[in-house]
Amino acid sequence: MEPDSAEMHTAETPGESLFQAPPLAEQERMVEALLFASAEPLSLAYMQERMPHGCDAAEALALLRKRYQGRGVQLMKLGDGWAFRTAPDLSFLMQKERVETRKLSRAAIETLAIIAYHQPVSRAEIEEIRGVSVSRGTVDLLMELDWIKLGRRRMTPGRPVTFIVTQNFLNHFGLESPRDLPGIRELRDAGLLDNRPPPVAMPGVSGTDEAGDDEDWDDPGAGQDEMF
Amino acid sequence: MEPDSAEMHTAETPGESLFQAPPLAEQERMVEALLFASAEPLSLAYMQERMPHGCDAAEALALLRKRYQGRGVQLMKLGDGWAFRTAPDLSFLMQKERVETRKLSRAAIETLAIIAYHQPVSRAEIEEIRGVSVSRGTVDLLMELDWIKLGRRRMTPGRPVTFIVTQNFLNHFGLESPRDLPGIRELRDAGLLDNRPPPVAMPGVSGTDEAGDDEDWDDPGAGQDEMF
Amino acid sequence: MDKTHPLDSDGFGASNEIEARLRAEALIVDVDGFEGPLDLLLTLSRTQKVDLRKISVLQLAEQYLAFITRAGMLRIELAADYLVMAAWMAFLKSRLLLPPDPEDAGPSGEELAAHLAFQLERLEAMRRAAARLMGRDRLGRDVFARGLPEDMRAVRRTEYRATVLDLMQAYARVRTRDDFEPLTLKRESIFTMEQALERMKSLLGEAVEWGDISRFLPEGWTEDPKKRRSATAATFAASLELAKLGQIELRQHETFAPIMLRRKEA
Repeated sequence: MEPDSAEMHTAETPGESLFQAPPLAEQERMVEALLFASAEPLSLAYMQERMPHGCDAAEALALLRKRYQGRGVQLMKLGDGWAFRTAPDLSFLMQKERVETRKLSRAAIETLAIIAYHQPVSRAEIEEIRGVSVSRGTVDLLMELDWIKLGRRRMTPGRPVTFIVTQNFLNHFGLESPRDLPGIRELRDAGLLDNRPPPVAMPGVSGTDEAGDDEDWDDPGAGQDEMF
Repeated sequence: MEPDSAEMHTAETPGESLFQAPPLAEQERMVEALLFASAEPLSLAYMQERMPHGCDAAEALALLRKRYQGRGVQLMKLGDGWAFRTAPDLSFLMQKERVETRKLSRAAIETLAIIAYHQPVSRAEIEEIRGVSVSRGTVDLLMELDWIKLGRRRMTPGRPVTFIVTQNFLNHFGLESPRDLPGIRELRDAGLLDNRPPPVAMPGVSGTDEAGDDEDWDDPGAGQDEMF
Repeated sequence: MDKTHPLDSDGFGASNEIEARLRAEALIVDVDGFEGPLDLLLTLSRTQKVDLRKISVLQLAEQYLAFITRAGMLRIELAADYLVMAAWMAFLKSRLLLPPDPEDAGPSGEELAAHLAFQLERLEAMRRAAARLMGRDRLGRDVFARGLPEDMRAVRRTEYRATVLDLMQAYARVRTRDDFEPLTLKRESIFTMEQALERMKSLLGEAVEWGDISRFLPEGWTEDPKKRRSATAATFAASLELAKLGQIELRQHETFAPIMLRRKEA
């Protein structure tokens, strides 16, 4: 025992038995140390068991809890146990934010583009356009970035969900509406579309198909449902 | 910020800039939270850096230290850092937290003490004091425990390496600095920490051995294998 | 050092007191427990029961030499360290006993003795310091750190960079991908054998009587000659496969006659 506490002991319980429980202030110190050092929340029963005979862990805990009210750490009940935790308003001190900028994966940007151009669009439709399946992770990421969200279900068999872009998407890309996205023809005119002529002898993938597509794509806002 | 602190803020610094440092009571809470959150000692500079602009970590820490006097946990200066530790008089409660440490050999304990009290000290000097050669295992073990590390080479012929104790050593033994080692002052006053060379070639491991060893130690590129 | 070597008590002078003899035996039995000659000297010096500063180095030298002699008699192999120290102690003893040689410029016997006393005192001081150090309130034994540290979370926020341009280029890439894909086959008019096999298996139940294989062609594949050709080939290949599995029988009356099939009875 350190001198202080021994003094307190004598002062508060003069002439009493050696097996007298320590004064409450001392018990409070014990609960404090126990909770501090433990790697997991402690139940009242556990603390009671650890403490010398005659202690009242609940009372000591109540005192301690009061003492830490409004402090930088707080005594919190976690499940059956008690533990010290940083005050929630100070959690910013525990965080060191590191911002990493990363380029969206090709799958993600393509999926996003398809949703933007064709919304509302179902997953099956996205897959048909991209020619590959859309991974769950890609959709999750775009959702998490708050760039896409669920639209209305399609009134077709199976009632598939559809995706649409969000307001946040428009903010991020500086668009007022998805209709502002240029169509294929405009992209081509702007030189954004690789206009290489297809290699020789490629029957089936002729210009006529493309022309047909262009008509739809010129107005991304309108009648996209009918595109599929 | 929680309501309390926001109020305090307005109360204490009326009409002042938004970038005003938080009130000292708030700063004390921050230091408290930071120190509670960490098992390792934190330097003032580290805390200062974490805290909002304009804070004075040292002042806040002084307040906090006072607050925890006589509590079940205490604020201790350990080397360059500060940390909360349970009060030593309550160690009896903490049986479960006790980590079983490997029992150190007499050679290891003595070597550690010699390094602590005589640092920086070369291997030859340790051997001169103990009158026996220092085994490589002993040095390895103390290094592994992160209690000793290499200091600067001696600027004497052969440029022997020296050993010093680490921050972790101070941390483990609850020391603020090597100057606070128990009894170091009396030892120094009694001349027992002097480096008193033997009058002539005394037997044992002193003198002659050193020259031999130093040749190995002279090569900074040589692996530690050769060093011991 | 050989601990198991039987101790020959006759090796000790019979005049020795029993207590001293036991002590000496303990020293020898324990000789490999010593941390070198200095440690042994320190232990021997304690038998003088005086302050180390007032120790009689001459007496100590004699004690040490006696110890080494006894160890030799017991044929205990002493490490070279101990023997070197013995030689030196003999030298020290002679220096302390003989009057100083005026020709000799080396340190006097007193100086050597003083240094030895200093070494012993220093070693003992370091032992005491080590004990005090180890007796401090130690982390993890007497004092404890926070058991549930809240780690400084390095919150890694990933910001994804994408511009409208990226978006448009991605879209353009998707929409024009087909243009440049030379090896995609148009598969609308191809009926695969797998498809035919599946279809036939589902229809086998009805093929109890012999029937023309063309009955198994899928609907909508009989008009367009291209489609019909593919469907016929696939269906034929599939029926060969089924015949091989023993599930159907095939027959053809003559070359180019219709191929008939029926389910094989189990």
